[in-house]
Amino acid sequence: MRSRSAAALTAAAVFAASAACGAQSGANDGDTVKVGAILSLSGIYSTLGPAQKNALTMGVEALNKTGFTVGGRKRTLEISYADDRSDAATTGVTALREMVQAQKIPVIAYGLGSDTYVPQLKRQPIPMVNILDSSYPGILDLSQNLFLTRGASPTYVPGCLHYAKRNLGTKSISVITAKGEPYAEGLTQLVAKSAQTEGVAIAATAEFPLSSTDYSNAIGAALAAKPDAVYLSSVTAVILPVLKQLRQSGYTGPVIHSSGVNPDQAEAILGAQFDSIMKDNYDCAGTLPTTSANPAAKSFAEAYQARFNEYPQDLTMWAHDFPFIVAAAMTKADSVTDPEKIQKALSEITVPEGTVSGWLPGDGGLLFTGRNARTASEVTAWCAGKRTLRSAMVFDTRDGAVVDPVFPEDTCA
Amino acid sequence: MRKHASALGSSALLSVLAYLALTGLQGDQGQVALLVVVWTIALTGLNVILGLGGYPSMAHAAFFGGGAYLSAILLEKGLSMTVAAVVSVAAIMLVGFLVALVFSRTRGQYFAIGTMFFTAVAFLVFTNAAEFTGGPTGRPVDLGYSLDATVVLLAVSVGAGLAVFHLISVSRFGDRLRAIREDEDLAQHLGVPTARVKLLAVVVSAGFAAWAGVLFGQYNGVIAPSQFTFVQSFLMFVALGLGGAGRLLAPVVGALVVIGLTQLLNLGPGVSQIVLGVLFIAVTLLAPNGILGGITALTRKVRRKEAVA
Amino acid sequence: MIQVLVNGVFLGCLFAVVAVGLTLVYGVMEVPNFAHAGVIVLAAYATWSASAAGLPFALAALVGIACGAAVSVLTEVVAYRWIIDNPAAAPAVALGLMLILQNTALRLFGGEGRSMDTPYDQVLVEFGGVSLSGVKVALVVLAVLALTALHLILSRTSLGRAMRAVAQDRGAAAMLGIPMRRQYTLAFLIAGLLAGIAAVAYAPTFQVSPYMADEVLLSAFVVVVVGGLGSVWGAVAGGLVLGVVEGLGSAYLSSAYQSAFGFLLLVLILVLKPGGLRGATGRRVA
Amino acid sequence: MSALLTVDRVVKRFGGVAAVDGVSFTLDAGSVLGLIGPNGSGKTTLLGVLAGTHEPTSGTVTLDGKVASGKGAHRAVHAGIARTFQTTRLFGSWTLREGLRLAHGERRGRQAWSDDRLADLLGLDGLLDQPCASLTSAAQRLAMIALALATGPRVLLLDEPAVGMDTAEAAALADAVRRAADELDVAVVVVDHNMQFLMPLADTVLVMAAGAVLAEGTPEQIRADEAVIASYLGEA
Repeated sequence: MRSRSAAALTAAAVFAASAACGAQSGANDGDTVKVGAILSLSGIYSTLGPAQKNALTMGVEALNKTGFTVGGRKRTLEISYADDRSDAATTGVTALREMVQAQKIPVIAYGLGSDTYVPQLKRQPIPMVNILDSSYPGILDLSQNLFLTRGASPTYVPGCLHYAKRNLGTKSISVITAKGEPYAEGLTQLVAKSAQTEGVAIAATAEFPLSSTDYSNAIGAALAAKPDAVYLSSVTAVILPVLKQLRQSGYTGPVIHSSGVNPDQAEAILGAQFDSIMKDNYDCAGTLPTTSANPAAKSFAEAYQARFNEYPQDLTMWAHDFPFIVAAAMTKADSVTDPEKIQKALSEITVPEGTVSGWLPGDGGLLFTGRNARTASEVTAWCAGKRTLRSAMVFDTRDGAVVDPVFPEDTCA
Repeated sequence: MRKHASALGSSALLSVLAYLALTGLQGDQGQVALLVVVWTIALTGLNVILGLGGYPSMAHAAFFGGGAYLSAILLEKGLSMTVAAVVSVAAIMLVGFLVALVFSRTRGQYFAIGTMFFTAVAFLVFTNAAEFTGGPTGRPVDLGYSLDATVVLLAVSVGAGLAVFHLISVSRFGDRLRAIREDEDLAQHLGVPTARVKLLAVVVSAGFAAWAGVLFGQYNGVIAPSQFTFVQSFLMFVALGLGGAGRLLAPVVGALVVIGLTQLLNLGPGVSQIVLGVLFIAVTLLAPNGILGGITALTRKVRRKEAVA
Repeated sequence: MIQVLVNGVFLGCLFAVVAVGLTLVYGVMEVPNFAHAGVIVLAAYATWSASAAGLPFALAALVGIACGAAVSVLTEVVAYRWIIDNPAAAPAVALGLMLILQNTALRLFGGEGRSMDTPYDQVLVEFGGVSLSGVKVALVVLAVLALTALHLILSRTSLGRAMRAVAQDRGAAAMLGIPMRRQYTLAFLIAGLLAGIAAVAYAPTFQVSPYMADEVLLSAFVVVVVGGLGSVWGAVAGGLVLGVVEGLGSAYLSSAYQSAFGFLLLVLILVLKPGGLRGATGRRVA
Repeated sequence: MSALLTVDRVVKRFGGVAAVDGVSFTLDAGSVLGLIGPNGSGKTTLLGVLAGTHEPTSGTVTLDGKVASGKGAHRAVHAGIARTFQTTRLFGSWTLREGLRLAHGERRGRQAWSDDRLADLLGLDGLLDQPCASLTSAAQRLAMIALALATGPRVLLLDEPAVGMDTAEAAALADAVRRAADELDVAVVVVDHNMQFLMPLADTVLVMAAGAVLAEGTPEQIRADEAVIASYLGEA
C-alpha cells in the first residue's frame, strides 16, 4: 500500500507546483502596449505565416517611430507572436486562451481558423482582426468580434475567369480542388459561379484528399475532359505539388489559381525545374505591392525585398497596416486595455495615416464597412526566365462581376 | 475494507487536485492541466483492456475522437447536453463492441496493428466527412455545459474513473482479465469465457475514452482530426506502459509524463518529441513495468535493506 | 481501367519494398519496426542534401541508401538489441525511435516539404494509351531490382539461408550455432538498404518531409499482416494486392478513403485467416 | 446408477485425417480410466474433444445427461470437465493460491475443496504462496492438477501427468489421483506412457490405435490381450 500513497503524493506535488506558477503578469497600461498575433509559422500554411510576421515587424517599427497617443500619453506597440502550426483547433485555441487569459491582451491579429475561435470568443469576447482569410462564404458572419482587412475571394476570383476568357481564349476549364480544405472549397464554388457569369464551361471538377501524396487520379479526371485551362484550388503549399505532377503528366496548357505563390516559394517547393513548371501560370488575388500603382505600396515592396530578400506577397501589405489600424482604434477608443471600447472604435475609424495597402474607403471615409476593409484586386502572370511576376489585369468587382479592368503593358517581355 | 480505503482515498484526492489545477491554471498551463485530466480519464479505460487484460488496443484515440465528434454533432442537431453525452458514449461503446468482435480472433501484434489501422481509418472519416466533422481543420463544439460545470465533471470523472477501475481490478472480472493476460489458453481451460471478457473490456475502455472525448470537446470548444491520429493512440498505449500498465495510478503518471513533456518542454520544433522518444526507450529498457513498477521495486528493495541492516 | 491498374502496381511496388523491410525485421526479431518510417525520411533527406551539395543524382542516391542502412543498424544496436527477450516492450521502443528519427529530421530540415529533383523528372513513359511519369517508372524498376537482389541473397548465400533459419525459429537457429547478434544486425542492415531505396524511389514522386512515410508505413503494415508476419514473399504478394485494391478503390469509389480499402482488406484477411495469407502460425497459439 | 460420462461415437477430423474415428465409452464417478496407445493413436485429440478444446466432427459427449462437447473449453469446465496439459502451463507470475482463487470462481456452485485440502491431497502444502514459476517441475505438474480440481470438476482429464517424474514422484502422483477419485468422487481419465505408474492406478484401461478403440478392460485383461500385445506392448 505504501507505494500507492507515495505515487499519489508525487502526482499531487507536480499538480500543485504547476498551479503555483499560474499567476501571470498582464497589466497593459504601461507605455508599451502589447497586442497579439496568431500566425501559421509551420505546417501546410507555413508559406503565409513567416511573411506576415516580417511585415508586422516592419509595420510596428514604422508606427513606433512616431508612436501614438492614448489618454494623453505617447505609446508604442509590441506584438506577442504565436504559431498555430496550421492547426488552429489545437495549437491556435491554446495560444488564444494564453493571450486572453494569461497575458490579458485586448486585440489580436490572426490568419486562419476563424470558426474554431468562435466558442472561446463567446466565453471571453475580444476584437480579432483577420489579415489573411478570404475563404468563401466569408468569416464575418461567424461572430461580431471578427474583422477582415482584405478583399474576400468573391472580390478577385471573377478576375481569373474574365482574364482567361478575354486574354487566353478559354472556353472550358477543369478545377482540381483539395477536399475538406476550407479555402479550396470556397474557391471551387466561386469559380463555378464566375464561370457561369463569364460564359466559360466547367469541363470537370476533380478532388484529392488533403493528406494524399499521389494526385494522378484527380489529374487524370480533370484532363480527361480536354479543358482549355486548369484551375488549382487551394493554398500554395497544397497546389504546388499538384502543379508539379500536372506538368509531369504532360499537360502544357494555362494553369490558373488564387494562392499568391511568390518566386521563392515556387523554387523551394517545385525544385530546379520550377521555371518551366511555372510557365503559362496565372494568379488572381489582392493587388501585389510590387505591381501596385499606389506609390506607398511600391516603396514598401522595395523595403521589404531589400530587408528580407524575399518577394512580398499581397498579404504583407495588410499585415504591415495592422499596427496602424490598432493604434488608430486605441486612440479613438481612448483605451489600451478595454476590448469592447477598442472593438467599437474599429468600426468608427477612417483609413489611418501610414498604411500602404491603398484601402478603398467606404462611405464617410470609414476603413471598415460591415467590419470589412477592401483593396483592389489583380491578376498576375509568371515571367518565364525572369523569376518574377508581372501585373496582367487590375480590377474591382461589384456583386460578382468585374468592373473597370486595367491592362498594364507586359513588363517582363 | 482497508485495501479499498487507500485506493478510493487517492482517487478522491486526485479529483480535488484536478479541480484545483483546472481552475487555478490559465492559458498554456490550463491547457496542460486539461489534457492531463482528459488523458487520465481515457487512460483509465485503456488500463482495463491493456493494463489488466494485456491486449494492446491502439483504437483508443479513435474512441476518444468519436466521443468528441459525436457529441458535437448531436448537440448541433439540437439534443440536450446530457442526452447527447449519454448517446455518444453508448454509441462509441457499440463501435467498441464491433471492433472487438472483428478482432476477437487476433492476438498480440495482429490485434495491435488491426486496431491501429482502425484509428487510421477513423482519422480519415474525421478528416473527410466534412459536412459533419468540419474536415481537416476541425469543427467548433456548441457549449452544452457551462465552463464551471465542465470543470467539475472533469474533476469528478478522474476520481470516479479510478474508483471504478479499482473495483473492476479487485472483482472477478479483473481476475479473469489478468488470467487472460498471463495465459489466455490456460484461462479458457479453467473456465474463463475469454471471448466475452475481452469484448466487455474493450467496450468498457471505449466508454471511458468516449466520455473523456465529450468532456474535452466541451472544455476546448473546438476539436480537430489532428488530436485523434494513430500516433495519438500509440502515445496513449505507451503512456500507460510508462506509468506501469495495470496499476491504479498508471494513467495519472503516464498522462503527466507524456502531456507534461510535449506541452511544457517546447524548446523548438521537435526537440520535446525527441526527448519523449529517448524517455520511452529508457523507461522501457530500465523499468519494464513502468515508473510505478520501478517505485514499488525501489521501495521493496529499500525495505529489504532496512530489514537486513 | 488499365491506367488505374498501372497506378495500383506502382503503389504495390512501393508498399512491397517498404513491407519487405518490415517483415524481414519482424521475422528475425519479432519487432514491429515503426521506426522504419524514420529511416526512410532520413535517407530521403540525406539524398536531398547530397544533391543540394552538388553531387550528381546517382551518387546522392547512394549516399541516401547508405545513410538508411547506417541509421537502421544504429536503431538495432542502440535499442532493439536490448529487448530481444521482452517482445512486449518492442512497440514502445519502436515508437520512441520513430519519434526520435522523425523529429531529428524536423529539427535539422524544418517542416516544409522539399522537392527532390531527378534527371528523369521530365520523362513521360507512354504505352498503349497508358502513361506513367518517369519518377514512377523509376520506382517500379528500383523495386523489382531490390526484391530480386534480396531473393538472390536469401536463397543463394549462406548469410541469407541463416537468416531464413532464424526467421523460422530463433531457438533452433541459436542451437545450430548461428551467431544471433550478427543476424539481427544483418536484418536491420538489409531493411535499412531497402528503406534507402524506397526513399530514393518514393521522394521524387511526392516530396521530402518528416511525415512523408507515415501513410506508406501504415499500408506497409497491412501488407506485412496480410502477407503473414515474417514471410518475405507474402509481403511482396500482399504489397501488390494492396496496391491494386487501394488503386481501384480510390479511382472508382472515393480517393479520400484510399487507405480505408486497405483496412477492409486487412479485416477480411484477419477474420478469415488470423495467421495471414501465407498462414504463418500466430506466435502464441498453443 | 447411469454412467456419469457417456462418449458416443465421437469423430474428429483434421482436413482429411480422422484423428479420432468413432470412439465410444462410459465413465462412472470415482473411477479411473487409463487411456493408452502408441503415439499418433488419437489419445490427446480425444482428450481435447472431451475437454472442449476441439469441436468434434460428429458424435457427442454427455455429462449427467447434458451434452458438454462442442461448446468451447470454458463451457466444458462449467459443465464439470477440467483438464491439464502435456506441456506444463501455469500462471507463472501468480502464486498457486491466486490461481486457485480464479479457478474457484468458475465452479458454478459445485462443491468447493479448500486450497489446503487440495494442497494436502497433492502434497503441495507450504507451496501455495510462492510464484508458480519458482516451483520444481514435478510440483508444477501437480499444481496444474490442483488448478483443474479447484474448478470443482466431476471429470478430471490428465494429459501425460507423470512425464519427467522419477519413480518416487510418479508413485506419489498415482496415490494423489487415487485419493482424488475416492475422496472427491471425481471420475479421472489419464493418458500416459508410463506403465508402472498407470497400470496399478487405472480401474479400467482403454487402448487406442489409429483413432479407434482397440480394446477395453481391466489392466489384467489388457495385459493378456494378444492384439494389444501385437500392436503396442511387444512382450508383456
